[in-house]
Amino acid sequence: MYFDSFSAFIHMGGYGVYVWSSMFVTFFGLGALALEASWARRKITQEARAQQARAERIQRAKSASTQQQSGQPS
Amino acid sequence: MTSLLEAKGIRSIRGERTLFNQLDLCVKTGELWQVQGPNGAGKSSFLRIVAGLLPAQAGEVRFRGELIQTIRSQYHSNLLFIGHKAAVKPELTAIENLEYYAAIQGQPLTAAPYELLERVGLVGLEDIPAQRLSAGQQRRIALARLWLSSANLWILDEPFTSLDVSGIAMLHERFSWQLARGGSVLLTSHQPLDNIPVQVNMLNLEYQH
Amino acid sequence: MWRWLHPYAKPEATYRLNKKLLPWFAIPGVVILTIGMIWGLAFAPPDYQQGESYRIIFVHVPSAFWAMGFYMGMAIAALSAVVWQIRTAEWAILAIAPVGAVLTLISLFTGAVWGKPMWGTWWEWDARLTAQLILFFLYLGVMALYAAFEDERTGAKAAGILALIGVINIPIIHYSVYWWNTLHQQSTITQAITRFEKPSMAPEMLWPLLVSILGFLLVSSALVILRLNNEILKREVRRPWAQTLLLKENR
Amino acid sequence: MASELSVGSQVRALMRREFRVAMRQRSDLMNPILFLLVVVTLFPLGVGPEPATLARIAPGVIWVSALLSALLGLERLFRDDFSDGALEQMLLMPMAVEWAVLAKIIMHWLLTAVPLLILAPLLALLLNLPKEAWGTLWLSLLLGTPVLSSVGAIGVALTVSLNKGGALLSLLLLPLLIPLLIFATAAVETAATGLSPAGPLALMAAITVLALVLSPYAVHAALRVSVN
Repeated sequence: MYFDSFSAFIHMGGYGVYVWSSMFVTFFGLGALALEASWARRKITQEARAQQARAERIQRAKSASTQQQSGQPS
Repeated sequence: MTSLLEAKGIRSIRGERTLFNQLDLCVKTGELWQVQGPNGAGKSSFLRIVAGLLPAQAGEVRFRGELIQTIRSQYHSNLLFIGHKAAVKPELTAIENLEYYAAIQGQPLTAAPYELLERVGLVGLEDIPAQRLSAGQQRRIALARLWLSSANLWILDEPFTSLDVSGIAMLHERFSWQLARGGSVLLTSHQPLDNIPVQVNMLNLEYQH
Repeated sequence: MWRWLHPYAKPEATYRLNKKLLPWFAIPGVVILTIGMIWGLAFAPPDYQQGESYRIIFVHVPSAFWAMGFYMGMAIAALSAVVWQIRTAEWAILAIAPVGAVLTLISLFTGAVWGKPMWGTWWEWDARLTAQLILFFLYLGVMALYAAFEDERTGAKAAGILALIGVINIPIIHYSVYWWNTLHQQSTITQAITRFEKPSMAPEMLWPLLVSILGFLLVSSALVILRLNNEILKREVRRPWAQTLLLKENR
Repeated sequence: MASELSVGSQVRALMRREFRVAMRQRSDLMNPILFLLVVVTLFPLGVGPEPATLARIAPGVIWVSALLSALLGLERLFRDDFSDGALEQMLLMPMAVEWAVLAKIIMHWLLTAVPLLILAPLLALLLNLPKEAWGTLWLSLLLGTPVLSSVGAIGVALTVSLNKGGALLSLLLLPLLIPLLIFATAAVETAATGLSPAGPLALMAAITVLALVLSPYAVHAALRVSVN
């Protein structure tokens, strides 16, 4: 450990603001990329669900229309 | 039967050519009128004049006996106009498009939108952006407005374009509903309206050279 | 080599491979990056000229280095996409571009922040920073071009061609920007960094820097893999394998 | 009989749709802003990076670039609506068309000017604008961008039915926007010298109010001509 105390570590010889804001932006950027990826992943899952729901609706409509036809012959 | 819409002595000139002159039309409640004529006869222009989108060079259009220019707001809240451009936003889904039209027609989409879209044959396509649908399917989104509308007068420019047989039958059925409740329909169409269960009044436009 | 790679041109196989690879990048990446940061920030000695402010180097240099490196990676993917028509490579372009752009942004911000105590202004038109800013625009161009196409495959191909043109252009841009800069003034941050890049750099500073560079590579690669898998799933969402895989996931 | 519809609910529905459509074409919104950033970057490369030179030209460069980038994004105000028929429907809404136009202008302003206002400090930084002038630059953009949206709407409404917008639109609009440029740069420059920019800013505010009040009528008239 180069620094004598924790406060000296935070202070960075007067350059604390610069060093720590750089660190913050760096990890904020990388973190945002990771978050965005997981958010996109959730969107894709939603899309898959929507797809499944669509297929179900089509199925239901089809069975309803065939029932109607068999219910009213001629 | 009272007169709902009355056009008198309408003249339209596009460029150098007179499309029609001294054209009269009287639509009563419970009537369906078809404007017929060859390409370029001015069917669309006539509908747009009647709807108040286009000024006529001469003549006047009255709605319930009043000039449409003087009662514009009232007229337009009693009118449903669907032009040959479908006014369906390609970026939005069928449901989102309907939500918008329901809101501006004063009928919040309370009736299940899925049911409505099923009725117009868009099952399974409700939440897909309209740009990924076919021309006929986009047309059906626009025509779904007929199921949201409480307007007395429907003006439809070529409503059957790019519709298949089932779509046409669906429209016919809706027209009879509108007439039965005392509304009126004014439309253009190239083809004669076969198999329609209501009486069709014809207005023929000639091509003027 | 291409014969061996070929099965991985199949989306599902690529997805599974990526999934297996991901922890091998992500876990060591986070560990190594943490080590590099702690080493650099807390244990490395201060610089005799710049004091503690030089510690920004431990994020600035890795991000700037890999901003360029990932552009090269994107160009290689673009070349494979354009020449060999490998679909996975098309998606790789789209997976790499945002990661590269963020790395460029990080290097721009940290460069500006580093410049502040040196020059008293937040932004100086320094050759290195200016070139980096242009690199950022190149990344944005690739992403914007892709987004402009309705058809994803055409968009990916167009973006790939643009990336290739960009990679040819980068040396020219660099040369011209450095030349422009020497016409007008001496670039301080460039001097500051080249001073560190000389082999004479003290090993107590060099080692944590190298560790940070490795950490950045691993973490950024993990992010690229994550994005690549998203791109694959996005395209394959209609296929049964992707459907079953996605529907198994809990809400 | 259709139920009576309040202006508020129609405006809300329209703005909601505008926002949704814009969110589906986010790149259309981002590109003009990025264009602005690139153009501003070109100036130091062209005239040299001396801080004093840059500070001298900064107000003009930022404002001219903002004008040009605003022109790029203007067409989306009515172009798509015209081609898909939504414009006709807008003219057939029961409320006065001016309200619909105003709603569209406000939405366009929110979607284009807000990113610009966020980016403005960065541009000031890049061009080394003196700190004293930052607030004035921001204020001038805040006051000036509604004029861009509303006067721009008139230009777009006039040219929307022609299939050659672009250059023609710029030709129509740039002369109309010159007063704005003059007052805005004057305000920023006086602020940079440490004097009060209240005079030019007040003039800008007057122009903004005038543009917002009058443009809906002009746009309505122009749209009537265009849907013919």
